[in-house]
Amino acid sequence: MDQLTSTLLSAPVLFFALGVFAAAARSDLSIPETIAKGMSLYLMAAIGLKGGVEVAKAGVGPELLSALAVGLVLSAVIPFLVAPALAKIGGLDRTNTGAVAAHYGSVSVVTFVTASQVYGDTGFAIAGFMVAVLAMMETPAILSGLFLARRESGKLFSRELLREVFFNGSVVLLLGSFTIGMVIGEDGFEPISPLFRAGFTGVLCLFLLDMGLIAMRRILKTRSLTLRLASLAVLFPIVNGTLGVLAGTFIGLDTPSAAALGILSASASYIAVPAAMRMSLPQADAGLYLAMSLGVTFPFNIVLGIPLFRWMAETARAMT
Amino acid sequence: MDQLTSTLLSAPVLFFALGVFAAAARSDLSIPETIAKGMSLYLMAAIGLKGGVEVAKAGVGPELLSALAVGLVLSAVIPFLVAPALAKIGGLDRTNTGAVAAHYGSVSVVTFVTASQVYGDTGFAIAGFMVAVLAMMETPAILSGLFLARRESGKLFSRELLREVFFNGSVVLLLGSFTIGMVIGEDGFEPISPLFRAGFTGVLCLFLLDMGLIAMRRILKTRSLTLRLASLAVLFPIVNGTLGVLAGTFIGLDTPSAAALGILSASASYIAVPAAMRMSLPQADAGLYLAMSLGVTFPFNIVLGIPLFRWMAETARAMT
Amino acid sequence: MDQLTSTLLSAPVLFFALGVFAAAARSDLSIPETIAKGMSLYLMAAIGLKGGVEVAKAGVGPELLSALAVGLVLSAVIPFLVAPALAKIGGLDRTNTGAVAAHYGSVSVVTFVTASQVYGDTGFAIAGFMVAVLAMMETPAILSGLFLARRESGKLFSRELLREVFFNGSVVLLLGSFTIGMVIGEDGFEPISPLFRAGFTGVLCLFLLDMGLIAMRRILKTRSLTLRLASLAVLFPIVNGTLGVLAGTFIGLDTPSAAALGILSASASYIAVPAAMRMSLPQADAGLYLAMSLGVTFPFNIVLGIPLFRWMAETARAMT
Amino acid sequence: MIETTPRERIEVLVDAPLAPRLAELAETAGITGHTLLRTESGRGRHGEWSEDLLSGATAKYVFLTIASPERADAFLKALVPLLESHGLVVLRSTVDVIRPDRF
Amino acid sequence: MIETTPRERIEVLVDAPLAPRLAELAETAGITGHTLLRTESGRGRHGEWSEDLLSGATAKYVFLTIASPERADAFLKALVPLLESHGLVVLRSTVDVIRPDRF
Amino acid sequence: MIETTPRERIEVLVDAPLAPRLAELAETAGITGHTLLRTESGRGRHGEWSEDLLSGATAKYVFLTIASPERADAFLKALVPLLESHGLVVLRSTVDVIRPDRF
Ligand SMILES: Nc1ncnc2c1ncn2[C@@H]1O[C@H](COP(=O)(O)O)[C@@H](O)[C@H]1O
Ligand SMILES: Nc1ncnc2c1ncn2[C@@H]1O[C@H](COP(=O)(O)O)[C@@H](O)[C@H]1O
Ligand SMILES: Nc1ncnc2c1ncn2[C@@H]1O[C@H](COP(=O)(O)O)[C@@H](O)[C@H]1O
Ligand code: NA
Ligand code: NA
Ligand code: NA
Repeated sequence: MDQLTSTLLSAPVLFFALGVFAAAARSDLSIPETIAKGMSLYLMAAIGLKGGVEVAKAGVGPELLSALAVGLVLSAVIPFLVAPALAKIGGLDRTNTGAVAAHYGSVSVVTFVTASQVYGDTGFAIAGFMVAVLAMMETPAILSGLFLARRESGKLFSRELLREVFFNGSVVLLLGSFTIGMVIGEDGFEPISPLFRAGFTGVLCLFLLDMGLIAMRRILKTRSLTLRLASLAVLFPIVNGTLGVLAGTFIGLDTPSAAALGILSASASYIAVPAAMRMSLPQADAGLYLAMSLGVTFPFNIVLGIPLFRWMAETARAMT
Repeated sequence: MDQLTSTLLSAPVLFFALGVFAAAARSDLSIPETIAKGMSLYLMAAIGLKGGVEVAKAGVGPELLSALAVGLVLSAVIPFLVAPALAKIGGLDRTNTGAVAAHYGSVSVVTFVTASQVYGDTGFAIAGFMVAVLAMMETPAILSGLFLARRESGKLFSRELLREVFFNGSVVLLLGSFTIGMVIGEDGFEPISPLFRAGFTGVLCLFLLDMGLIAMRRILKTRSLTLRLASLAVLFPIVNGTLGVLAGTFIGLDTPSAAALGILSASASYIAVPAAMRMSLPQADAGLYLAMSLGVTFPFNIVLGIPLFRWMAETARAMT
Repeated sequence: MDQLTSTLLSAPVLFFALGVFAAAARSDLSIPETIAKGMSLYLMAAIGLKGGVEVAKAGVGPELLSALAVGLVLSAVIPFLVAPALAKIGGLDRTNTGAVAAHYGSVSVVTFVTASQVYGDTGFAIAGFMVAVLAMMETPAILSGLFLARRESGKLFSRELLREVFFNGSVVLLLGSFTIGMVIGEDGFEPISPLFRAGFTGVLCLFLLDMGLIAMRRILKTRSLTLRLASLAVLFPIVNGTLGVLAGTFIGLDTPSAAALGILSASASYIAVPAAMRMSLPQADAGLYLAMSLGVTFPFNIVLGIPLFRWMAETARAMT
Repeated sequence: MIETTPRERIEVLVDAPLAPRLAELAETAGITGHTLLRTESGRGRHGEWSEDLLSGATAKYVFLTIASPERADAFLKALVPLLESHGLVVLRSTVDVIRPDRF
Repeated sequence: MIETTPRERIEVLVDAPLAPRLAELAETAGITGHTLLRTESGRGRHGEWSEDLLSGATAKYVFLTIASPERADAFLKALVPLLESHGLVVLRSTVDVIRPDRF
Repeated sequence: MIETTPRERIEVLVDAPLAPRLAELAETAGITGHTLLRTESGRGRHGEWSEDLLSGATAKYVFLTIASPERADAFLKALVPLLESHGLVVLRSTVDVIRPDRF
């Protein structure tokens, strides 16, 4: 449990806890929306660049391709796995089932970033190419979620929707800076590393402070989160994360990257997918899917999921 | 007077002067509100963390408790000291007297931050625990100010107000990051020190540029700042600051911390208190209290107060 | 052509290309306006400070004065050079001719900043005092443009306009931080150098990402940019830049500074001048001048102009 | 033509820190919905103000609510004591709405 | 007195991601101009929301358009199917405009 | 019922750099108060625009002022010459206000 303590007492997680505390105490502490948006763009650019630079240095073998393929499948399939539970146990109608399911198939960039920071600080380094897997898993789930919601009605996907899936802002920024990182390599990265490497953990702290505020406030003002749905929001990351770790171990990823695939599978989107759902399934309850993904699953992953999936990946490795 | 020159020619103070100049020349230079808010959150998190880390390193003796107690008393009592002058010399009615008095009992985070930077650059280091005193002094003055304004009317304090006093955003952020600093210590601070330590003075420069613009524009568009009130806004920091330095010396603080207690007592709030007054005393003239605290007292402290209270603390020390 | 490749593959230019690509693919990637404004203020403060510090170190000879004088003349005269082409070839009326011409006389801070970064990385260092020339060239063109637009109507310049010319935000910030840099020198700059020097290239990358998005979106939604006008927007920087390089070489500037004078002459304003034109020539078509300066000339200079004017300055030097 | 029903439109210019108080008063008057619009700056008898995120003290919002005439009356009555002390600007007009049962 | 002509003022409170859809519907109804106003937060039967740039999912705008009565009717008719699913608030009133040919 | 008095409500969509000019014209017409509302974006005959802080050139505000009919007339008259050159959208309607002496 040393891992758990070191996660819990790291600066990013403590700032997250501070945000949760402040919101629970109904403090008026808040970070302007635009600042939060700016920090999230920064974190994506930085993680993309660092991943690309690492790939430029280490090269990639065939494991990149298999990781991409498995990531794609996980993102597309997880919505179908969670949908029955949402409908039967959670009591959601078809529209809300599809909308929530899409969130769980997709990923949370910040959960990945926090994990890679916390792991990296203890010498458990995720491979650079996992950033490409992260980008790959962002949007396929949107299509699965819409299919679940609309499989009986007429037209499934509009042109704007497909653009959203392929050229979503997060996907473009992650893959774009990943590519830039590969092109410029370690040498070209050096002049920008003070901003993108040295400043990284500090910005992550401030961003997690905001996420703590937002997550807790979500919970406080939700009207539709039942106890059953909240339990599912804890169960899903455990099940999906286990699936991810096993898949990663099975295709031969190194241990930290298998843990990272667990984190990705366990995490739920709160940026790309909510916007797409608002556009494509406006009848779905935004308060509900944000409460589940941001209010419950996100904190669970930050606090418990990160050490859990590391432990799982190490155990799975030991057994193979 | 070497101290004065080195204060006046430091980058932060020069940026403040640039802001004042630009506003006086009616330049359209301006920093977006959200950026300024972001910088002020950053400065609070950074000063809190650094204070906490230092306490983790140096430990605290009984002087922390006495400093907290004296800070609490100064914040609560100063409003009662300045109120008679505001009413008799300034000619303010009871409501405005209470509102302005609350500002002078409370503190300005940026004045403290600038002082700790300017002092620190010349080896005159304020103790880390003074950040806790800073947080402690933020809000008691609000209650005193409201008591002054409403002592004859019925209900004094609402529930929201008490929440504002205890869980005000600045207080939570300062104490929260102070605590995080103590928990993580020097080692845990290392990965975030590029953002929070190396970037600090630069951000302070840009923030003071904005404060210069805001302070001067306040003065230019005020309608209610009389010469008498402006003189009080210079007199108050001198008197309150002297009080603070003497109290600090008396309870046995080290010289820089006694100077810092002077700075805190001399400074007037322009974040926590205005918002609370707008909510609790909406009839009070916001243009007036902002003109006094931001337009006059803040520049006075940045330019003259910082070297003055250092000199005072050194003199007081020499005499004991 | 090694220069060209090294420009094209530098991180800032690649981020610019990413922005252009994302906008062309109609991605929803976007950087909040306030963040972009904040970054542009940061870049101006940083370039000003660095220039001032360098002047403090190296001193300035008479070339500063001649560079300032030539810059002033170029900014004031270029509008008269481009106006006939805008009217005859571009088919613009007098108002739009004046408005567009003013943009070409003035300068783009970010083009200069990118050039100084790209040049500096390969040991081709622009002299610090060129920042003062940059500030000098910002606004005279506004007066020339207005003269062109209004020479027959009655009153030419209002009081607000003259204030805009002399105390424009960019001018004040550039000259102000240049002066602060000179006052504090290398020693005083040291505590703020992590923010203003180490962070510089990284911020430039993010800012150019945004500029790529903005430039391409401008092009996509313009209604008034004809092929002829677009061609002029490529021709003007070539002609004006050549003029600048020759003038710089003629007055005896060092080679990098002569190239920089070329960059300044070639670049077109997209901050100070559009705002002034909106105020003084509201009938002019904002979509047009922004499409030309931001959509065509800016990308041309970033990608081709920077290596071109370096090559030109080196050739001109070799021939003297 | 779409069928529409007249309802009252109440707009109140209010200091940001006081907006929650207005929402409470509206709720007491039986009005459950409102929307806050963002402002930039303004000028009046007490001078100028502009958005101010640092302290939030001088920022203002437009509090917009649509209600039946009875509820609008009740809300306005509740506002009267605050008019002078809180420097409110209160506007009332009539609009046509599509789903009148909501308001 | 300046000559003015009455026109219809349509205001629709709409989720940010859906605003482009409204612009298309307005254009189909022959209305070529509109303006989006920024909001801060609100409360209704489905709870509270506030501006949210991170996902943009819960932000809302006021879509304002001025049109002739016929075009306004056509636009409202096109909106009806979206009312329930998109949680729109739709307001209609009359304003006087100066250059009526524009609208 | 609260006593209210009708006043004129003038709304002008205006480019950000020109808003101070409008405030001056309003003041010349005897109107001392106004409020600027924030917009996000829009579309018209001259294409699209959106908030733009970098240059501020394409941002717009809604300039809102409440005035007596005479002052409103004087203000509109002063606006007429700017209508075409400044691309203004000007709306006028009637609202009921509570403290009529203010406006
Ligand atoms: N009576 C009302 N007046 C003004 N805005 C309203 C009103 N009712 C609802 N709204 C707005 O419409 C949004 C959605 O309403 P609802 O569908 O009732 O949750 C709310 O969050 C408010 O911003
Ligand atoms: N019918 C309309 N309703 C609302 N706003 C409009 C309308 N027409 C134009 N506008 C606004 O006025 C701006 C300028 O219009 P225009 O001069 O037609 O390009 C547009 O970009 C819109 O923001
Ligand atoms: N006639 C008016 N029209 C529109 N807004 C006004 C008017 N008068 C005052 N206001 C707004 O109300 C605020 C407070 O007004 P006052 O109490 O007169 O200073 C002003 O700063 C304006 O934003
Ligand atoms: Na997932
Ligand atoms: Na004080
Ligand atoms: Na130029």
